[in-house]
Amino acid sequence: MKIKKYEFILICILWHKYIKFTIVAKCSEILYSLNMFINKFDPLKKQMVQILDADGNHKEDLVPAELTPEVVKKLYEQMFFYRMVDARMLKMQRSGRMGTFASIEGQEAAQIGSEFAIQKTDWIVPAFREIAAMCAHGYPLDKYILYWRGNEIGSTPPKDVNVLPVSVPVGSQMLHAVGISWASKMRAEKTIALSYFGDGATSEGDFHEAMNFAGVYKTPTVFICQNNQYAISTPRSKQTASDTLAQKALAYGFPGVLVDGNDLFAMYAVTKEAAERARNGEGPTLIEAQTYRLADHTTSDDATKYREQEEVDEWRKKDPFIRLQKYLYKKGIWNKKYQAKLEEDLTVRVDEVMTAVESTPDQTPDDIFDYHYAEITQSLKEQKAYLKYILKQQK
Amino acid sequence: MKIKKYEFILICILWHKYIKFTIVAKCSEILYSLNMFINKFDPLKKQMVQILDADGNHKEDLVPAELTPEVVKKLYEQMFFYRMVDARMLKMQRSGRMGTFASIEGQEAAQIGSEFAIQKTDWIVPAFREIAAMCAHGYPLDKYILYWRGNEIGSTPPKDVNVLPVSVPVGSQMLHAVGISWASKMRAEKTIALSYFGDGATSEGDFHEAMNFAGVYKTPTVFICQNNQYAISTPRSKQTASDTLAQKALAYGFPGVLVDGNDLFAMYAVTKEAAERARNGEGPTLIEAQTYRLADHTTSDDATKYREQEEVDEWRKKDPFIRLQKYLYKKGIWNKKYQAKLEEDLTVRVDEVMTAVESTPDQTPDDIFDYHYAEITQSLKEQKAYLKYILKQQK
Amino acid sequence: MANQTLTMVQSINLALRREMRSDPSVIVYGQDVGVEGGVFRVTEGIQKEFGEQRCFDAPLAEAGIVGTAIGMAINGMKPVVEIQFSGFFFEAFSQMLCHAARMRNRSRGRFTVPMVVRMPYGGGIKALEHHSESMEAIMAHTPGLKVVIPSTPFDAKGLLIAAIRDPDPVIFMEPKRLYRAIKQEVPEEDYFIPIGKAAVVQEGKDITLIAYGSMIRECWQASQEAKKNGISCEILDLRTISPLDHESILTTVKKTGRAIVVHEAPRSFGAGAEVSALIHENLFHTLKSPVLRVTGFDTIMPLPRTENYYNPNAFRVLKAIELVMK
Amino acid sequence: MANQTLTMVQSINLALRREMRSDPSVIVYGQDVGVEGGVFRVTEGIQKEFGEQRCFDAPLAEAGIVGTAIGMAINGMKPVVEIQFSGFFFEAFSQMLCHAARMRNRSRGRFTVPMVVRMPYGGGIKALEHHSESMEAIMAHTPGLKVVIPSTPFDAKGLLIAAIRDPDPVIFMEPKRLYRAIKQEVPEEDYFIPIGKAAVVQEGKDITLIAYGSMIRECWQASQEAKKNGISCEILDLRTISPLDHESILTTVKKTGRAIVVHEAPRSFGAGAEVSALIHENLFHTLKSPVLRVTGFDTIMPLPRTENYYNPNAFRVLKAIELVMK
Ligand SMILES: Cc1ncc(C[n+]2csc(CCOP(=O)(O)OP(=O)(O)O)c2C)c(N)n1
Ligand SMILES: Cc1ncc(C[n+]2csc(CCOP(=O)(O)OP(=O)(O)O)c2C)c(N)n1
Ligand SMILES: [Mg+2]
Ligand SMILES: [Mg+2]
Repeated sequence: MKIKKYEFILICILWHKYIKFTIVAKCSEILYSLNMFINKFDPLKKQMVQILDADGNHKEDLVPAELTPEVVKKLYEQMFFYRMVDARMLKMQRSGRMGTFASIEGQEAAQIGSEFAIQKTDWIVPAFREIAAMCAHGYPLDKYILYWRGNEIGSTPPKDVNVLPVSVPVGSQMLHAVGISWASKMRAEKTIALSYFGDGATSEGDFHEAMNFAGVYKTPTVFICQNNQYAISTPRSKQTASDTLAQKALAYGFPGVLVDGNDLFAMYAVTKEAAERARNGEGPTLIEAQTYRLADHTTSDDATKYREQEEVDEWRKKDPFIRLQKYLYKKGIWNKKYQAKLEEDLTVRVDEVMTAVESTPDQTPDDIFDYHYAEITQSLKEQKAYLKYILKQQK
Repeated sequence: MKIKKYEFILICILWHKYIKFTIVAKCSEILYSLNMFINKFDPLKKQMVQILDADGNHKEDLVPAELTPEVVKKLYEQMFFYRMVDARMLKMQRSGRMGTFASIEGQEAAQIGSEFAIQKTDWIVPAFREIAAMCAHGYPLDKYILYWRGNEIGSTPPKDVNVLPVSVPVGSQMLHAVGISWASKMRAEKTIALSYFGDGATSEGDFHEAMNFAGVYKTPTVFICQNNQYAISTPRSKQTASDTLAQKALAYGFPGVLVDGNDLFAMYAVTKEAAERARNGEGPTLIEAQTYRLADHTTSDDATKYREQEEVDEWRKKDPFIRLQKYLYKKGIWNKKYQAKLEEDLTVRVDEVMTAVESTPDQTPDDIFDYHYAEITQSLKEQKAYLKYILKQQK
Repeated sequence: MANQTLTMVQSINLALRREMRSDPSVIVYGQDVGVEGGVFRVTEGIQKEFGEQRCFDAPLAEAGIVGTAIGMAINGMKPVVEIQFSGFFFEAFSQMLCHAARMRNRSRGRFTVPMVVRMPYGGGIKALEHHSESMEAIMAHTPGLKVVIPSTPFDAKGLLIAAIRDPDPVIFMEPKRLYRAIKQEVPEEDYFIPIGKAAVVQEGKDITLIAYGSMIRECWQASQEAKKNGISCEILDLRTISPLDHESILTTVKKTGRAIVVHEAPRSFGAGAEVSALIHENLFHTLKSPVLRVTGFDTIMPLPRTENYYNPNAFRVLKAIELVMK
Repeated sequence: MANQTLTMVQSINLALRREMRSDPSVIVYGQDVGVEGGVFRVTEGIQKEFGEQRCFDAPLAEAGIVGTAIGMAINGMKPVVEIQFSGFFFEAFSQMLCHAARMRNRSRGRFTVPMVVRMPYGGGIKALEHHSESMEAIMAHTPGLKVVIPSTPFDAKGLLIAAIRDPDPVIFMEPKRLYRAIKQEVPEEDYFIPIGKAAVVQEGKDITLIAYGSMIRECWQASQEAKKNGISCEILDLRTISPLDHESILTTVKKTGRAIVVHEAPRSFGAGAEVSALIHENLFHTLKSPVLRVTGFDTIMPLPRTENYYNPNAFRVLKAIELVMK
């Protein structure tokens, strides 16, 4: 079978919509205001929400009803897809076919679990390590990859996809999420914004201002801090002296919750609760997802310079996939054969995306100038003409 | 009697030194690590340290030993002096003899109480509403006033006075306090830095970064937030959604304390404890001094536009002077005659400072250029020559 | 509709109200702009007319104001935010440079940021330290931004309406010394002064004075003096600093053959340098004399008592005119 | 002592170590500069040699890094802080502009801020978005700052030592594309290249190419090509952007009668405008041809795959030389 790029994107979106609209849409009608986690788990006491532990044991009473084994299977497959994409990108980067990029390895549950808890019309405002959350929410995967390949087309999601492009300046994007969700609130729409950022980002002044504005204006914003323990080489312990990042919410008058970010169930359940709070006008929530960046910071980094292999090994045991496989095995879904088949199928999909990526042309000289303003200025026109002249001469 | 400007400054410093060295120096030898307030009063429960209440009743067991009635009398006189200076500045401003300035009225106890708790070698890093703290710490009063009059000489304290000049960009100066005290710590000196700022300042990103750096590096910094309930017209409730400002310290892993900022005793006692913690390597403390800005924001402001007279009246009852007068009356010190005499004496001193202020020449055209770099650049030299040429022509 | 005689503060207020009335997505926020109506009273009465939903006080955080406005603009609103003084804008500069200025280009128009950042700039009113900055060149050097500076009440209204309707982020710098210094007839109805176009505000034939904001008045005074000596000055009000109106600049200088650029900001690397370089590059052989600059010094703005030493004025412009005409 | 053949990364590292050895008040901090030795390995091994007290990682907060460094400098230390990429410096710009740049002047020398802010700038290594900015003109327009940009390993060491010993705040911008691109003999011992002085790095008689940082190499290549057509180019390396060395600029252009200014930063309101304006103001009648600028465009730096479209190069300089010489 050969699918074209656009067909592929369509399939992705449909696949995504299928899960969303058959399950989530229904569930969100059932009022999820049970309030089981937020304001119940005290970050000052380091209480962490965990439903599925590293060994694959789950707390049955806390498993959200909508996370049926079938749904979990789909989410597992989604997660696994992004891990494979990641691995492929790395391979391509090593052979010069991809630019520097930030790996997601280890953070799949934090993203897929939280994204699954919101609606298609909700916004995602990412940092730069959110391939799973962004693409699950409809950002075309080929575009995401093109961005890291160094092609501006990579920052142009389709009109109906409410996902901002990658934001590189650390900590800056949460303010946009606050503004976006505030605008929705002003128009009395029921959409919310979910913003992702890292542990390092919490040190930036912009984080503080975003949290503070959200608190004062009770904006419908869910802040998801993926605490992957490092900001490049800087460990979490050197980033801030507070015991948890979740407790930082106390400074802004709204709740913070510590969650096992490698637990798909916990991430879904808490985000869902936070999203419904936001939607109901109860204001923002800060979620600290405890996770780990299993890979280097980016492909230009070498993590062995600053952390011990034992530490990585310890966290490998907490990998979100291991526990999910155990869970799905118990549910009679996962086994080695299933896994082999899955990988085979997904490999085809990865191949297809990469073909689409590699056949996408770079931006043209015109493109460099044409999008700065709604209407190009006279001097940009002249500069464009100059560039074209030079390029012609240089040939 | 006629005292010259420099004599006057000398007297001020000596007066100040007298109190400091005879009392504080001795007391700080006695280890004040009783730890009575910090980490004991929980800001999350809105517990506020108060020793002398608005009606003049005091908690005898909490009154610091060094605050004998005689010392309190001296501090009262100091406080009163600055209120008089303030009133005089206002009068002068109204008649065009002073620039726009920020009144201290109502915040005298917060400043004199906290400043009295530190040592001469410690640093003060102020915002722009700290006349009492700065000058009590040795900043020449005439210079402070000259600053607001619009003369650059006003930002030039003498070499041995560790007080930074006024800092206008809100929230920016706390980072300097962190850096200053961090440098002391690096050199294993025992000096600390005390930084003042307002409730509004807590919204700035720089506040967050200062607090976070202080927490991570356990710098010997005492952060004093004078919560005077307003940032210009913006009430505290619109500044942040957290119940107290003190609790913001929880985000940085060090203690915050809520203090009655109109209570000289409480301000002294808590700052003392925070200063000794800092000195002993236990790191920073955030003190929220609950007080009130009785005057307009500055002389260009009209507070009646945004707040009710009743509110001001309520706070007038909590004025730091009323309760101190009652206290000193009980101690047999304060009475109307004493007050009249005090005002008479202080009027003379205010007159003298103002004479010094008004006889100080403005900066010269040379001064504009000569201090930008250790050595003036060629083009600044040329620009200076041009200005002089123009001024000559214009005559 | 009738004309009113208004100060710039009033004409800006009028522009805001008109746009808010016709476009429900326009909202106004910033420090103290609500109840108080802003420290210069530019937004006076707006909260009363439009309610707290559309005109409100922000926490004391410039990056927060600009950063949330970017989000709002992305999601369908048209925020017109106020930075209390341009000297504090740099707290928000990173948001402006990294995001507001770039979102359209990076997303190829999928996301746009139609917002206006208003701020008083410049000296001349004996304001406090850090309250008299003129840093327009810094913003103009930032690709993706537009920088507009009006010089009269009439222009302020027309340009602000244009800024609010502009589909891209506009920095609107208001010469605070002119806030109440001049009154002018301002029509009640809508009108629109295009961004990116300079205007010849006085015709002349010997020399062109190129300026903007508060310096237009100084140029005008200098030209009155120069006239006494038989020198006829054309005055070009740039109105927009970026994108700079090359055509108008070159047209007037081609005509007069001489030019002086005037601004309050420090001389080195200021907007005057760009204008000067541009003219020389294009009209080197037409020029009768090199383009001169009359500017602020490369110094920090002095405190109120001596700020007059700093500020360029009609006399300095006149001296430069004499030099160029020699 | 022996000379070593070093890259710029290594020569900067050497300069830091030498100053840290001789002056205990010199400390180095910034994001990832400690254990990791910086993302470009400029501070590699420094924490090991001097301990965590003198070389350490900062939290991810640029204003925090610069703001605390200001306090440290006021209180007797000489912080040399690193901003990981110049594109993120604007988070700290307000601290730099409001405080570092002003403290000496406002306190009449009572408080001074001897600090260095190092940062890699510019394009050419196919770095990520926001990682290739060249915003030196913005810093140069800020009174009270010094802005230094080396173009060789040798200069980098000498200028950085000068910057560290300078009693005032210095912004030290490192052309990251040259970090490892060239190796050069660098003496082990101390030497000092004065701040505020440009250098003629190649003598010539027909035209002066004025540039700095990464563009020196492009100018040199262009001059080699031009030579084939009998054009002799002088090359002036500004080394310091602010304070600009007027004298050296005017001297060389007086000699050659022609000049081209080259920089990576966007054209409009860039450093080239100042150099051009300066030359025309002073040498209008000596110039044989107007000063031209070869610069980046007034656009956002393209992403890696097409960043070459943006970057000025030898060919563009050559074309400009031909134009000027026509
Ligand atoms: C404002 C800013 N400063 C510095 C950088 C360089 N940088 C890129 S990623 C990174 C670390 C981010 O750490 P964290 O927020 O924990 O996110 P993670 O990379 O772990 O996902 C840094 C310092 C940047 N992109 N933006
Ligand atoms: C960064 C910055 N933004 C805005 C201003 C204008 N401004 C001066 S004082 C002030 C309010 C300060 O409030 P607060 O911190 O509570 O101190 P207070 O005036 O009450 O002492 C504002 C907004 C400023 N000086 N600096
Ligand atoms: Mg991280
Ligand atoms: Mg206040």
